[in-house]
Amino acid sequence: MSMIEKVSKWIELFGEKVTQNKETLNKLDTAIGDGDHGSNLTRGAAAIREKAEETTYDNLSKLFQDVGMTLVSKVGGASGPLYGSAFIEMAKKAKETEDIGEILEAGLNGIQKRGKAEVGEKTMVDEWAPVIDHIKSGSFTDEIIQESLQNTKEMKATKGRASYLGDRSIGHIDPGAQSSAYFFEALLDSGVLDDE
Amino acid sequence: MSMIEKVSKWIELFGEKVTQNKETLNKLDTAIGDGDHGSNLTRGAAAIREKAEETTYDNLSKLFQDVGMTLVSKVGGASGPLYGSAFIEMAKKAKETEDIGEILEAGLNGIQKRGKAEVGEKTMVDEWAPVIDHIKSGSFTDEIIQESLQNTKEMKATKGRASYLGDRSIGHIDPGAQSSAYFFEALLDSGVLDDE
Amino acid sequence: MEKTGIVVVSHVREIAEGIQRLIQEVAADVDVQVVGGVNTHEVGTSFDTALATINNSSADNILAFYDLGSAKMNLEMAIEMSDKTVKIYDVPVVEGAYTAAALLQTGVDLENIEEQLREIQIVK
Amino acid sequence: MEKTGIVVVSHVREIAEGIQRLIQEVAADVDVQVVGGVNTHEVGTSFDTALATINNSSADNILAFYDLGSAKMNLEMAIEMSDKTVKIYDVPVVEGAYTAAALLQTGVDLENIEEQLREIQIVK
Ligand SMILES: Nc1ncnc2c1ncn2[C@@H]1O[C@H](COP(=O)(O)OP(=O)(O)O)[C@@H](O)[C@H]1O
Ligand SMILES: Nc1ncnc2c1ncn2[C@@H]1O[C@H](COP(=O)(O)OP(=O)(O)O)[C@@H](O)[C@H]1O
Ligand SMILES: [Mg+2]
Ligand SMILES: [Mg+2]
Ligand SMILES: [Mg+2]
Ligand SMILES: [Mg+2]
Repeated sequence: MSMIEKVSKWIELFGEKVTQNKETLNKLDTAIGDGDHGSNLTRGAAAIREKAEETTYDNLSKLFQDVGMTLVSKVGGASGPLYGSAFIEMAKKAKETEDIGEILEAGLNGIQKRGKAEVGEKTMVDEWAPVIDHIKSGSFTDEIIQESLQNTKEMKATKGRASYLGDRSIGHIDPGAQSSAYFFEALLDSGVLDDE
Repeated sequence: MSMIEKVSKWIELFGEKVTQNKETLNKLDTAIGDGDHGSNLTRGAAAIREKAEETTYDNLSKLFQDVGMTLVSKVGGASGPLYGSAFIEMAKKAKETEDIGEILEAGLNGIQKRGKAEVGEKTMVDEWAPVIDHIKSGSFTDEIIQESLQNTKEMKATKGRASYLGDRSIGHIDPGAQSSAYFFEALLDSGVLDDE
Repeated sequence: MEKTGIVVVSHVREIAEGIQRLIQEVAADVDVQVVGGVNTHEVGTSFDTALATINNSSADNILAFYDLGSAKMNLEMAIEMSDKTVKIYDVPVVEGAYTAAALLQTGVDLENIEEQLREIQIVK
Repeated sequence: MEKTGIVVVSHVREIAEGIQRLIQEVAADVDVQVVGGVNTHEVGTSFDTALATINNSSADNILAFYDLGSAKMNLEMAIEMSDKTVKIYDVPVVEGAYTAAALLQTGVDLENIEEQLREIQIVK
């Protein structure tokens, strides 16, 4: 498969994972939010699937850009602007390089620029940051995905709806980190990193 | 006229004054509020008039109490709880004394307890306080009423809706002080203080 | 243990109803009573409706929120006429009620709720 | 001189509409555009409607207010796509928008409005 086919597969798998795990994500978001993260992303995934059916992409940048704009418009919730900004920055970076580590790092920058979260604030950043570190250093495995996700459990939220709960956010996995874990699991399964 | 007849006259005159000057009060309240102080008090005056038509009072306390409760329920706006609390405290005091100065002082205490305003915050307190001082010291005249009212003009509001305007509240007479001036003009006209 | 609920008094009916919707999303099990406006559709608050709202609550301990100062005065008068324990917080009406509701839903005690509300206290 | 207006983005349609009513009482001549909720009646905010609301304003300078953080993110994205000058304030959505509107109505300049808004700034 070409890189663009593998990346399309990656995004498709991500969409399937969030849709299949909609209730899991909603449940995590019920504990420390408003209970809709799964529904939000499922809505986004459906919109992306629809767009993918009607478009053929010949470059990564356009694919990422469309995914980003779709997520911004369709997801609802904080994860819309956040995932959306990630893909929009990935689209820009994909014009310069096909290096997935660099592209994802641009995505992380997009998330941080949009949401102003640093590492340790119990957000999707706490999944993206360690995973990208390991991708760039060639030590990316499923264990890293799961470990980073579990690490969000004992963090206290200082961004997003969970931050309103203060200490009560501790002891719960962050929903955005969980959906990001699905994103990176899909990355592994898609074979995008196989040549790197 | 008995004291209770004179006091009834006082309140009736107050009601007439605020009703006749509804637009004046609304206009003052437009400059530094939401434009309804005249309408609020006119509504209250109508309700008091209605109550007075169906009730005969044989004691001051009951009269003040009914006026107070009516104002609380019918005036709307901040002046409802404020004028209402004044009359409710006046009702309590009127059980102990017929001294108007002491009764009005109890009324002022009610306003200050309810609204937490001190002198100088550009509220109705800035009309009640100096007027009551002069009533108690026997130097109450219409000049005092008007002078106290004018003094609110250069004050900066730190209570009520006018306080949102900060310095922009300066240069405008406070509407609640104006309606209070009508209240004390009515007091003069009613003859309540004539024996004091 | 006594139950704690929320009361919101706003000058506008839509604001009150909107806050209830926003809050119930994150506090499905919390009793949230709201009132806004007067005479069906006018802007204002009243002692009568503030008291009725307090009485409508199934809770004996109430955390109360309001938008502008005259709403607070009517709430205070209502509290004087009620046997319930009601505390008024000088915090933003939307953000404060949301915070309190979300925390109540997760079982946080009053002391900790108040600590968090103190962080968003404003002069109002 | 350029005109200044207000934009309010809330997660709930009723909150947005209620704020507009509360504000217009004290700021009849100020352009106040509001949007709340998504898909007619659900709780949420969106980039698209935030941008449309900014564009609906007759003002070139806009003071923007929001309730929860994700509304702010959508506002920021909308600002990136707009030529208008829009500043977002981290203040209570009701009390902040009310303060700004009342001050704008009386002709206070931006510097003084911001000074007063700073007094009710909150971490949100
Ligand atoms: N400022 C932020 N920065 C990074 N991530 C954030 C931020 N705010 C929220 N999130 C992420 O978004 C997730 C919640 O998404 P979602 O439920 O879709 O949005 P909402 O909270 O608006 O309902 C959180 O679990 C968190 O990971
Ligand atoms: N806390 C307060 N203490 C004393 N007087 C106050 C206070 N708040 C408002 N007022 C008075 O109420 C007047 C405004 O009354 P009104 O217009 O009827 O109420 P609202 O501001 O709710 O529309 C002000 O002019 C002021 O004199
Ligand atoms: Mg959510
Ligand atoms: Mg949501
Ligand atoms: Mg008024
Ligand atoms: Mg009013």
